[in-house]
Amino acid sequence: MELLGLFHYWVFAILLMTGFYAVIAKLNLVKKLIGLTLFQAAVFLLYITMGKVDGGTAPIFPDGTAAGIFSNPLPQVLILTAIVVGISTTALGLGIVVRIKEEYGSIEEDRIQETDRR
Amino acid sequence: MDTVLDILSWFLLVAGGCSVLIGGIGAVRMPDLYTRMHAASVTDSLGSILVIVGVMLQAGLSLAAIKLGAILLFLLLTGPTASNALASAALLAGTRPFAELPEEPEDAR
Amino acid sequence: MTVLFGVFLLSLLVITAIAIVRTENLFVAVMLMGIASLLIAANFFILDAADVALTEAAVGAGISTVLFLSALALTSERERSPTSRKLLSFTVVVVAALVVIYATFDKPRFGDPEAPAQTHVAPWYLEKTPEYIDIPNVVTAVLGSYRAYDTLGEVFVVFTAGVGVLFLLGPGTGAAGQRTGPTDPGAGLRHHLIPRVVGRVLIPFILLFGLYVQFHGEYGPGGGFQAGALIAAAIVLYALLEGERQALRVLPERLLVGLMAGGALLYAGVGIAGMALGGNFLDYSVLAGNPVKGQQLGILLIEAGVGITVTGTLLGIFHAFAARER
Amino acid sequence: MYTIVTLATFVTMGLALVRAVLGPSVYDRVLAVNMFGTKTVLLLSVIAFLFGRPDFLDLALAYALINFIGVLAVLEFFRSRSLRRRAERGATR
Repeated sequence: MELLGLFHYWVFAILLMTGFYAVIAKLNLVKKLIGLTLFQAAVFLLYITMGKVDGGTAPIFPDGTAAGIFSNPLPQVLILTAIVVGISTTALGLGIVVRIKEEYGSIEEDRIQETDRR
Repeated sequence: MDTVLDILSWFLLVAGGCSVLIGGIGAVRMPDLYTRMHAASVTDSLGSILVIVGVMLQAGLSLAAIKLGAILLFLLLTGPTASNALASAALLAGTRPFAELPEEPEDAR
Repeated sequence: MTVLFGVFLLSLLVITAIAIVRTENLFVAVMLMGIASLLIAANFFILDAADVALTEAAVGAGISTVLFLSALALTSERERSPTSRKLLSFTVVVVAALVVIYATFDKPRFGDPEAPAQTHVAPWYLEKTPEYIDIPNVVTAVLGSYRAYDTLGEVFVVFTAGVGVLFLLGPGTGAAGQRTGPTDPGAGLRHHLIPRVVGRVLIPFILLFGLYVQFHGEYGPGGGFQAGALIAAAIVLYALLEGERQALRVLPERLLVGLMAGGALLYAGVGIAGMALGGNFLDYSVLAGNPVKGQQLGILLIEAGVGITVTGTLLGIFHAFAARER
Repeated sequence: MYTIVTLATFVTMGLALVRAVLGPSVYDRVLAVNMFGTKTVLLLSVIAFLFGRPDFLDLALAYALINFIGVLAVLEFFRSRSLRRRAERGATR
């Protein structure tokens, strides 16, 4: 049970590195952005995991008073805004990729560099 | 009265769970796209009805029951529509059903 | 039991993530991202973060898939180049993962109420919210009042990202408009009768639900970010069904830019109004005679500002991508 | 009792994921995503009761309403792709 309590953090590590692998090893720019989104999701999960309290419930008072155990609201606030910011910045990244495709005719990193060298 | 409702809702929940599970197995085991779609969508709607009505009986007359009713309504509206849209897209793109008889004329569509 | 549910969902999430990275078909990767988003939302829900789960649902189920698919339509669906420096990257990633996993052994156990994160400011927020702000949803209270500076910053980041996309893909940039094919991809799914009928039934309900989430955010899960994404999703659905041009006729580009800027200005304006009435920037207590009422009014107004900006930005981004396609 | 339904839904989610990863055609994957969405709605509604917070059904309602958009987006993607391909073929001829 003690080790199972760390499972969430291990998944965070694996997810983080899976996303990172896509960013550094894949040459396709859209795939890199997908990797970045996974990376983001891993960080979101880490924050929310840290806010969980045993036996707690969501920090919305059922009867208007603070009686009972509640999970930590602070990481939830940070991640709530981060999700919407994340999709906006991903859209910005996709916009840049679309423009690169129009200018270079490709979204593969190696071909773009080849075009640049010429 | 409460016991009767409880037993009824448990029965519905278990039946719904089985139905959901069967749909999942069907979606993996069936031989081609259309049969898989059939397995998934039929038990999708049946499973949703059973599970959500089962939960509704537990909720009793409350706001939660109304919300569950809305969820069920929208699931029943969108689920079959999505299946229909997907099947027609697949058919137009040229995926032929597995069980099609060989003597059927090519242009029968 | 929560732990076991979490373990199961997270294992599925890891499988999905690995499949996303392995596949070479980008369309498949986007579909699997949809599954990953559902799994993440379910996980957030199990970890007691109802607000966050609702945000992930509103953003991940509709908008994110639509944006990635329009980007794929404009670029390509397949990865053409092979993976580069595979062994080196793999080694780096595995070593880094092992280091992070080694570091987790020093972390407090999952759900530990004595963990440092739980013992400093969080109890204060939970304890004082009924007294200072008197709304049941502490997440909204922290978002709208205690940490309103943060949220203002995030709203301006969303706004800036939207402006950036409009600069990159807006009218008059690059090769847009030169590709005039014989077909009309802007027509949407007009000829698909059944989806169209059902979709048209759904749109008002999504809008209604969006407004409910916006104004019920003080009492249940919800708020401006979620509502903005939901309302944007409803309009995107309209654009998919009736064609993107028809949607632009209903909500013209100018109006969307106005919404983007207007929401952020409303937010900042509430802060300045607080200063004008003798308080600090974004201190709502002075907005009404009773400080608690003032806080509630301030949160209502800034949540509206957030909702307006998010709706405008997401729709502006969607139209910028869709306009490239035709 | 909720636990049984939750477990059945979990297993079905796993099976849908198998279908999504295996494919083989893109339509199979769309089907799997759609199925996954419905299962998530059921899971969230049941878990809301299992945890004793039925006021959180909003989340399941949100998914029930907007899961549809994803499927329509895919449909529109296929449609515009086939139009584009036809136009390209016409141009090269």
